[in-house]
Amino acid sequence: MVNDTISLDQLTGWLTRFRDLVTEQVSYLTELDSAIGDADHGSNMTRGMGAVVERIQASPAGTVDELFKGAGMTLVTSVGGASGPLYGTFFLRVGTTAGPVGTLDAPGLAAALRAGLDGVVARGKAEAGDKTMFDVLAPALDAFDDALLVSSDISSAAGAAYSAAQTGRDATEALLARKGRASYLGERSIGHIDPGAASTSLLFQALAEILVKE
Amino acid sequence: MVNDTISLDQLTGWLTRFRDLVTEQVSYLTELDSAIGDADHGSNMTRGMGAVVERIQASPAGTVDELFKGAGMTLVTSVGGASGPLYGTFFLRVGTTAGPVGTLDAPGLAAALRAGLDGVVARGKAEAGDKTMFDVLAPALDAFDDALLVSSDISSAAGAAYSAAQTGRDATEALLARKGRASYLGERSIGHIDPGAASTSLLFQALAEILVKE
Amino acid sequence: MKKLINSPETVLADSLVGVAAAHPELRVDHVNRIIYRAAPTRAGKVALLSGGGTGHEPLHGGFVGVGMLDAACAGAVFTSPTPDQMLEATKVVDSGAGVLHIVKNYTGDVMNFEMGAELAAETGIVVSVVVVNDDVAVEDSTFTAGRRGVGTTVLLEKIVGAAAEEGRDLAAVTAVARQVNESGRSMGVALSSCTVPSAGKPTFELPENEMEIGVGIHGEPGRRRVPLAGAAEVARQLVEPILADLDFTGAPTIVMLNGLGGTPLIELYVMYAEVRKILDAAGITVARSLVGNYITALDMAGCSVTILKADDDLLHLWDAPVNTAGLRWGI
Amino acid sequence: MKKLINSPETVLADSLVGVAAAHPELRVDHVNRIIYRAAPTRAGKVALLSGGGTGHEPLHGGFVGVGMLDAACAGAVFTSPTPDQMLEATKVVDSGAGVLHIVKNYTGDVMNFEMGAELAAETGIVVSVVVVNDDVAVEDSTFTAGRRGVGTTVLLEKIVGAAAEEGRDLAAVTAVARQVNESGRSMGVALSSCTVPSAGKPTFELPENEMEIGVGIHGEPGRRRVPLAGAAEVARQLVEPILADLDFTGAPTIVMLNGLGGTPLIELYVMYAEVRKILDAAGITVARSLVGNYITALDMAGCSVTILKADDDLLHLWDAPVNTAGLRWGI
Ligand SMILES: Nc1ncnc2c1ncn2[C@@H]1O[C@H](COP(=O)(O)OP(=O)(O)O)[C@@H](O)[C@H]1O
Ligand SMILES: Nc1ncnc2c1ncn2[C@@H]1O[C@H](COP(=O)(O)OP(=O)(O)O)[C@@H](O)[C@H]1O
Ligand SMILES: [Mg+2]
Ligand SMILES: [Mg+2]
Ligand SMILES: [Mg+2]
Ligand SMILES: [Mg+2]
Repeated sequence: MVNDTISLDQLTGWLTRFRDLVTEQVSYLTELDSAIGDADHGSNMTRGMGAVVERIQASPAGTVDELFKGAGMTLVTSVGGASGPLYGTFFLRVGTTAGPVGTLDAPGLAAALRAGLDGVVARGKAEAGDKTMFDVLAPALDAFDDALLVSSDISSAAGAAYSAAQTGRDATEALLARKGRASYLGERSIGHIDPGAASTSLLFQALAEILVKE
Repeated sequence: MVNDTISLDQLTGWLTRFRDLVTEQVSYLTELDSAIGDADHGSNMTRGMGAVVERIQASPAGTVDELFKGAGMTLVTSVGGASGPLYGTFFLRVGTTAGPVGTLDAPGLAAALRAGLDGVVARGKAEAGDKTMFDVLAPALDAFDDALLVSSDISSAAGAAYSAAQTGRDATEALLARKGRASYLGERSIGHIDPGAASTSLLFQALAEILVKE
Repeated sequence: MKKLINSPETVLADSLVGVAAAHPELRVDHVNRIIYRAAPTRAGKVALLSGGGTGHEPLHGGFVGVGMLDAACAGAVFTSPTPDQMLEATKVVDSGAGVLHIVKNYTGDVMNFEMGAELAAETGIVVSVVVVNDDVAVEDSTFTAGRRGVGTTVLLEKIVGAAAEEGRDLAAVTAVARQVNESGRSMGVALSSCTVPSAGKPTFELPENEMEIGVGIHGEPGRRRVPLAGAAEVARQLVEPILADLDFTGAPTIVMLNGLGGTPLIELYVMYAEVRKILDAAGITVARSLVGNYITALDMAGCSVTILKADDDLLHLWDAPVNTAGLRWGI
Repeated sequence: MKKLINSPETVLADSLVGVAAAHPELRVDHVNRIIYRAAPTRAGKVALLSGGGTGHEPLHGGFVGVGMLDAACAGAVFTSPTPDQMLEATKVVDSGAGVLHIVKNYTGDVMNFEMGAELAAETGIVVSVVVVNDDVAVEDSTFTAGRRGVGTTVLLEKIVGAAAEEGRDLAAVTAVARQVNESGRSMGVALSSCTVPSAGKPTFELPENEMEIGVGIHGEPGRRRVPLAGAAEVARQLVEPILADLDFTGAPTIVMLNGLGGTPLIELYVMYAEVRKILDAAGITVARSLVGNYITALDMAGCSVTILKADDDLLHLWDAPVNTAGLRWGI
């Protein structure tokens, strides 16, 4: 069966699953951040996504834009650090672009995610190879778009995105950081996976998983 | 051969040998003080006796009282803590009682040492069983005096004193401290040898050794 | 992890309760996690707002008070506060004369303050910003995140606080802030990492015979790991890159020897003695000194040196009365 | 051992060089290891002298200055200074109005100050002595060394310093000192020992899940080793023995939450919050608070609580101006 749309419920499930994954991987994310940052990425993401899901549960969103704008605002106001504004802006833009709808079709989702990426770039000025979450987000969305050229099945596009995300995440290991905290380490940033890249990979894992599940 | 006198040279050798012993045992003394005190007895004694021997070498004493008063003053002004005034007063009284002589006979040495002990008590108010250097000094001098009742040989009296000193030192292990820093530990002071008792035992070891050597 | 806390999650909230209890001259907004002076901003006085992740105490909350900051926003440990905090604080402290945001140059702090300032601007408040980037351990480049903001932040908050207290306007106050930032340089060393409460263990392990040179204030590794050395040699490794970066001769300087949280004062004075020997030899005039824990990294053992090239005006502002929990004189 | 020092033997001398360089308002006698105010004692003012082993910074040298001590004698790490130092300092600070010796109750300190006072008395200077013994962790008995002198020493030096500054005579100043000592109680906890430089390793090892309750300020083990607990429970274990020892109700109190050297300020504020909750519940009025590192044990992690039962006079003296490296306000 081809899933060529994604529902508000599924999108809500995506965020919930992302919360679960960052919570499960809290120590892993923090260990990555210990090596080249300040040892808080796991707790930042867990705190932020915890607040997002709490908010959703307390007052479920009626439309896709409401869902993601709420998530974005919650991240912006509960995380702080670099990841708060970046993930926050990502979801805010996703919401704005998606609009007040109940369901997204494949191109609609792709456009929303792409707007999210643009927001991250506008905020953080990261470029490819800077060793940031950009290095997962960009190739994952490219893979998502490419998959949609072949088939409108969101589930397999999400699978392709997740696969590209993992590759992108692992590729950050060899990079010298030019943005964020890891850049202070210079050459010593090489040899470690970027924590934000790892959490962004979890974001695509969550999307792939909730679509497969159903 | 019976040694019934002790010369200024021998007494100088005593102090020098004591300096050597506390220096060799600096870690041991500090470890004892780590268990029930503040981890400085080794460095206190080494600093103090180092200064005493330096002073002696720079300007050798002409008489016994000069030797010990000089040693006592040096300890008082270079050690601080509890051991500075106590060892300092000990040697000051030894010197005053010995007087401006070049040699001490056995009773003369016994009387000088006894005066030293009295000085320690006057300064520190320690009683038998308080778990202090008193618990070595007092039994060692008693053994010294007892030995002299049998023979005027200072060397064997010093051997008896050293033997009593070791017994006294080891006996402090079972005591509950009532004076000095170890008393703050209450029951927890039990089971550890008192550092001052250990250094005082070295004092008698030094005396026994320099008399045997010759 | 051994800490005097109730739980990693409540460290910030609990410590703010302590701050409120200890300092009646401050007012703590526990919901928004903002520390204010108890008295509102005097009409016409430019307000100074700073903030940052928790774990650098006394920075910034300890520098709120007459002669320094008007408010400080507190984030989670090592995590910038959020834009809504900056918006709220900016609204509260503005007396109409505008608000200067003092931001340490970290991606997170810069972005969050930026968003906060955008929101504040929408309400009509005039906000001016200074981004402190004084850490010579980090190479400066427009293609990277640039230099970290470290020790100079302390001196800047004091000096600029005095300028605002004197009644200088927002442009003038901002100019002083820029001058201080451009004239201050810092470099740090760590003998140990720190333990972030939520991480539960030290951010990195450092063997007995090694130290990290070029660390910031987040318990992170530094630029390089080198053999542990004596105070004189450590001082050399800190001061030389500072002097290589800016010419400090021919002007009075303010020198801060700052502890990173786990190093006792006696070692800071030992280090200060060595720093002064190097500065004396280099012909640098030290007009004012500050030795102590002012901008810390939780329980990290180590220190940093900050040297600020001053002038008569900056010295005059430095000497002006200040009454905060962390710095106080003349009042 | 990881310390920012040149060598264990030179820590004290090197740190005094740093103190002299950082504080032009002080005068350091490097030969006798005494820190003085730069200005001589005002004629007719009772002089205050204290001192003790190094490793408790800012105590005592950091409390020399207007409104507190006239001089402080520094001993080796954790080792009382020597009588000749006390004699020299006593002679220098006496303006004819007499000198109060402030001695913490440790056998070494008491004996060395006693000998110093004897020598000073021989030169005709009137010396009065207060021995601080405020540590409730230690049972009080005339058959033992008695209670240790800990946190109350800080409050005493401030309050009595103000009394002397006001021109009260030696008897009155001594009476205030006695009153403060009798009204102050302290209790400490350690999460780690410290490393005495000459020993080169921690005085004792404490497992991750244990703490020592009832420690003093010399890195020594405490009265008992207990499981590590949260801040609220630690506060209870510190405050309860203090309240059991003296009735603090019905009077304004001054409360100090003191760090032992290796614990960052944020934890001290967390602890202070918990202490205040207990005091509030017990109906005890806190009039003044002090949170920070004031009487330390090198790099020991932990803290102590001191509560002083005050009255109008003591509060007035507490609030009086003070200008020292470690405590400063109103001037
Ligand atoms: N300028 C930037 N653009 C995109 N991502 C960034 C940028 N700076 C940092 N990041 C991402 O943020 C992550 C760190 O997030 P986090 O640890 O939560 O914040 P902080 O660095 O403030 O402690 C990095 O691993 C990186 O992926
Ligand atoms: N009142 C006293 N009388 C006799 N000896 C004492 C007394 N108090 C302490 N001592 C001795 O001093 C020793 C400690 O010396 P030291 O460690 O150098 O000084 P401190 O205790 O000041 O650190 C103790 O082990 C004990 O033998
Ligand atoms: Mg981080
Ligand atoms: Mg000792
Ligand atoms: Mg962070
Ligand atoms: Mg000692």
